[in-house]
Amino acid sequence: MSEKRSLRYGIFGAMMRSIPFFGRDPLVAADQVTDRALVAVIAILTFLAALTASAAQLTAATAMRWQVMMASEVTVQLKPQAGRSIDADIVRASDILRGTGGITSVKVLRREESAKLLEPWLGSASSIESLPIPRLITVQIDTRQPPDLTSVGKMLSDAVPGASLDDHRTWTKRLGHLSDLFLTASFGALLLVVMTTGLTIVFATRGAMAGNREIIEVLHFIGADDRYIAGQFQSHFAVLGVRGGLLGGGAAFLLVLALKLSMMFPDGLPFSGISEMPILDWQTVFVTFGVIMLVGIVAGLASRITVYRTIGMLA
Amino acid sequence: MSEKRSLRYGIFGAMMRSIPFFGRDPLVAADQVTDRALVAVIAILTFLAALTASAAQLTAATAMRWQVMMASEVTVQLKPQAGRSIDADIVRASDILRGTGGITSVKVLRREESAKLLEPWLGSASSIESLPIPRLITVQIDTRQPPDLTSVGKMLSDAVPGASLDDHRTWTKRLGHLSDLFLTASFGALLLVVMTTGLTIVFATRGAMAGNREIIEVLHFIGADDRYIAGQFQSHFAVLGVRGGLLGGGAAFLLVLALKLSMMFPDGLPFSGISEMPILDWQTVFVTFGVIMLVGIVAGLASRITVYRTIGMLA
Amino acid sequence: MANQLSCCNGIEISFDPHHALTTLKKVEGSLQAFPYRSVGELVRFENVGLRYGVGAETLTDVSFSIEPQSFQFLTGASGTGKTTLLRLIMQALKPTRGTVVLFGQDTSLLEKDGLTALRRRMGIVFQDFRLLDHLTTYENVALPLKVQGRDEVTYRAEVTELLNWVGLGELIHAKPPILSGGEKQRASIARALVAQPELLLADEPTGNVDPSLARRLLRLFVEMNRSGTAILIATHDLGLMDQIDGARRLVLADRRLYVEASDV
Amino acid sequence: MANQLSCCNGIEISFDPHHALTTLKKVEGSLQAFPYRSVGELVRFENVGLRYGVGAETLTDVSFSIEPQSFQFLTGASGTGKTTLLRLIMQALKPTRGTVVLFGQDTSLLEKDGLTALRRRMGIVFQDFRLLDHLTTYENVALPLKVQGRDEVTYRAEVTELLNWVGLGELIHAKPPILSGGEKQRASIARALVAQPELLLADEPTGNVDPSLARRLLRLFVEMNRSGTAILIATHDLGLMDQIDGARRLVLADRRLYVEASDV
Ligand SMILES: Nc1ncnc2c1ncn2[C@@H]1O[C@H](COP(=O)(O)OP(=O)(O)OP(=O)(O)O)[C@@H](O)[C@H]1O
Ligand SMILES: Nc1ncnc2c1ncn2[C@@H]1O[C@H](COP(=O)(O)OP(=O)(O)OP(=O)(O)O)[C@@H](O)[C@H]1O
Ligand SMILES: [Mg+2]
Ligand SMILES: [Mg+2]
Repeated sequence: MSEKRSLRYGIFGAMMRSIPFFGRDPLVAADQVTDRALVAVIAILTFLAALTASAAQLTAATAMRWQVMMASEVTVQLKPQAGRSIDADIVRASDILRGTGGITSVKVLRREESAKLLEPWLGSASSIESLPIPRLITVQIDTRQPPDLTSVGKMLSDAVPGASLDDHRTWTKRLGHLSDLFLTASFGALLLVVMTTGLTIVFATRGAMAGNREIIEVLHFIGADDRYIAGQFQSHFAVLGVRGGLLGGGAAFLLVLALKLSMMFPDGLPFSGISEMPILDWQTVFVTFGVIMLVGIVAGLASRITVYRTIGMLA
Repeated sequence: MSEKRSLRYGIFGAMMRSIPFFGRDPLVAADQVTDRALVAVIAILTFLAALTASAAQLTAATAMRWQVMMASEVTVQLKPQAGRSIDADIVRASDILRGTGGITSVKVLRREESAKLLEPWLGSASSIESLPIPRLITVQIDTRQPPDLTSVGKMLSDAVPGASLDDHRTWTKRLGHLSDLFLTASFGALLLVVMTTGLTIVFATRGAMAGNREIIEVLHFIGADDRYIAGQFQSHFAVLGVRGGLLGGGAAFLLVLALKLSMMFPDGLPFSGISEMPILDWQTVFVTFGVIMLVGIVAGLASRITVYRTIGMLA
Repeated sequence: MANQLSCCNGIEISFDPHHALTTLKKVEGSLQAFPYRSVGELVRFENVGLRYGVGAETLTDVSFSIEPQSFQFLTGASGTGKTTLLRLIMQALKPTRGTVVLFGQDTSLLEKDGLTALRRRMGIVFQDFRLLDHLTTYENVALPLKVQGRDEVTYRAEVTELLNWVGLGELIHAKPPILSGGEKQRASIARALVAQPELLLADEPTGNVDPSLARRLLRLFVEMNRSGTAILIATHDLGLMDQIDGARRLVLADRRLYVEASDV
Repeated sequence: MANQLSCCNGIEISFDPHHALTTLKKVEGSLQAFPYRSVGELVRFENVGLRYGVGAETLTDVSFSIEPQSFQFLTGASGTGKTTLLRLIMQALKPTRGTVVLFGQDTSLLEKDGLTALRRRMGIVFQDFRLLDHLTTYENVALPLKVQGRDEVTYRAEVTELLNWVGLGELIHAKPPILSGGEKQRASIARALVAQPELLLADEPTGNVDPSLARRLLRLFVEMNRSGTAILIATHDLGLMDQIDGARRLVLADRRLYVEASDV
């Protein structure tokens, strides 16, 4: 007893007291069971929230990469036309492209390269020799000042019959749709989970205050004011919320790192694009700790507001 | 008072009493706030669990459909060979196929049909006329007793140079991998959520019993046995769990229906395969209510076990 | 309130808690305990010692017994262990040494089911009442019968009558938090008596009521005693003890129990 | 226990709860209330009526006042409204009609902060003690000083001394659930006195202690009264009231308050 008591005096005691919930005697009976339940529930909720947010961030990042890749490259296809020299057409088309502003490089694929791309559908090289293979030109675009692709396409097909420009628009759109959908769903899930966290804190705080109703009453009669009593509860649940948030968020962070690491290996999971990202980038950290902070802030606010509203009701 | 009291007598009263938590006087003080919090938390957990399970089921079903589709159909491709009549080759190949056991139908695509499939790569029909288009034969396989595709492929390429058999194996594998991954993740999430539910119930039950410790003590002194006291708690939390489960699961069910409905429309989301499924099939119902039942069972067990263990400790 | 006072002014009320055994009559001045016959002791302590935690013993070498239908007071200064002794009898505590025999059974060998059976033969008035706050007075008092699985129709009238007798007739549907101190105390006495136990343990049962009401409650105990219940009342109230002729006094002092012979 | 008993046998203990004002001396037989001077009333009730819920009024037309440094008993049968009257003074209840003036302030106009300030001038002994179960006896008793923001070093010795006086010196670190009934009561008395309030409200403060300890506690009240505290004790105990000469008696009966002139 006396050793424990001595903690409260001296420099060490003062230090301890300056840390919330250390060396302070709580006037409020903390219910161990409920506290642990609260931390567990909030940890799991934060875990789910952080995973969702990370997945959303990864999806968004991947989708963006793809979109940038797609937007920075267009393909021009020249179909062999009866009665025309495809090689002349290629020269003409690439000249037009080189003369257009906003295009950084024009690369003509050799016949074999084009054939290679068609191989899955037309069979292996040996039999393809005789076919009038369509030829491809890949065009790098300056994404800062891109050319008007529609007019470029028109120009090309006017000048060279059989030339067509594929700007991957359909794919870009489709991908954009998908990632938007996923982002919306993730955001909804995140919102739901954070709301649940807030709700859980509100209920826990109210429950604790209802359970401590008589103590609050006695404290009032003894001459304690609302601020004093509120102080006994307020930080308690905020701290529990933050603790749960850190636990769950930390676990999620580690899991995300582990998953990313597993994708590094050749036998890994079939997500192209993701595996090219760094394992530990500031976005992952930012997203995870953003979620943890969000949970902490929601927990703090929920507990503070609830404490003041409930004290008013109990008095 | 007297009206409320009259509920307990007569046929109606007896009926009410036979339903758990209706017309029974609980000896245990139920904490409204905690109860509502518990229902809310479990509802949200079940909601997430049911959504996860539904997504997993949809994925699995879609993947299976695709796999079945892929496994039940193989494609034979005949590349035009210099100096050979492709039409004769087609007849020869289809004769071989028809003569093989385990093949239910052999369909030769007409030239235009084959060309149509190549259109995205080779351009529209007008320019394709002149090309020696590879021809396709689609082969339906009896999935109950499938032929040995490797030897069929060998036989074909031996008999008809330029013929090759594509059994979509790479795609099937890849798809299988992806859906397995997703199923594992979903199953993990489901497990986590159900565990959380159980944990929440355990904590809530223990909290309530700790809060009612004095009541339990008094009941013991008054001559109540453990069975009687346990009965006061046990079903209470099981019922709360089931209620939360029904709420959350029901919401998830409606959301899944709404999502599926939204995919019906042409502007809908780009999931081919899903949109072909019926809106309300027994699987969706089964999965959702499976999750609800799982939650209910976990809640019941968690509360029952906790009650008996805690009574032992309190006595 | 007027009603409650008036019911203490000596009006005859007949009260039938169980099988129409008891009729309370106005007994002025000299209440008398039922002279007991020895038909096997209800409680026997043999050299019982009790130590809370690690300190000195709170009770040392306590030996005594309670006969069926006997009437005794337990007294001693505050903190001498009256409540502790009662808790040893009601099996809320196990003795650190010595033997406690209850209804002929050695309690150290008792199983859980056996314990419940024994407890149903005792009625307890706690010093701090221990009513269940969320149940009405009626439900609180009826609780011992209810937990035995009895149907409400079989005991409703009895419970109501008993509540009337202790002056809580108007507060049947009130819950403990709104009862006055004395009202709570009376409800807890009614709860202890309602099942007509063989042994009644009452801890300071009149600390919160006025002297005339205390007399009235004492009369209830005497009537219960006449109808066959052994009574043990822990109290500080000398006036109360003087009202019963022929009651034994158990006195706790210096951790030991001194039994004064009953003056019958 | 022996220690607690011995401290009631008239040994002189000096107790300095706040500023070394009080020295308790052995006063045999005739304790005497401090003759009060009128320096503005602490409490004034004017035609106060109180109705709980929708029933009849529990208190009707209650008018009285409490002077500084006065000493009075409040008595009446169980359920007549003693606790209710105290709760009106301590602002746990608002009167249904009439005016309650506290320390010169009309309480119907009181803001929340003003209420806290008033409550710090009162000490309350609750009939059901209301100690905080998770704090030690010491912490419970020190609570009124702690919530006022005082540093523990300034009151530690005082609190310990007060606890010794009420016979809880050995139970400083014990928590209420393991205290006996009388020990809880004494702790709650110590808590009410520790901040040397101007007004002490005590509800049945000796219901759970033996007569000699009751006398000792009464002496404490008298000394507090001498050092400037007005005392209002609600009790059923006629013996207790007879021990103080010059104490006023407020009697509740039939919902009304009758003030007996003090016999000084
Ligand atoms: N659970 C416990 N742990 C430790 N000490 C205890 C416990 N319960 C009681 N005590 C101590 O044992 C002593 C006897 O307590 P008990 O309640 O039996 O006294 P009592 O005679 O009933 O007193 P009172 O008349 O004040 O009710 C007291 O000093 C008390 O502090
Ligand atoms: N909150 C409440 N609601 C309704 N009725 C109440 C409430 N509190 C007390 N009463 C009733 O008011 C009456 C007076 O109660 P009070 O506690 O003031 O009595 P008391 O004089 O202190 O009695 P005792 O001596 O038994 O403690 C009682 O009949 C009680 O049932
Ligand atoms: Mg006791
Ligand atoms: Mg009272």
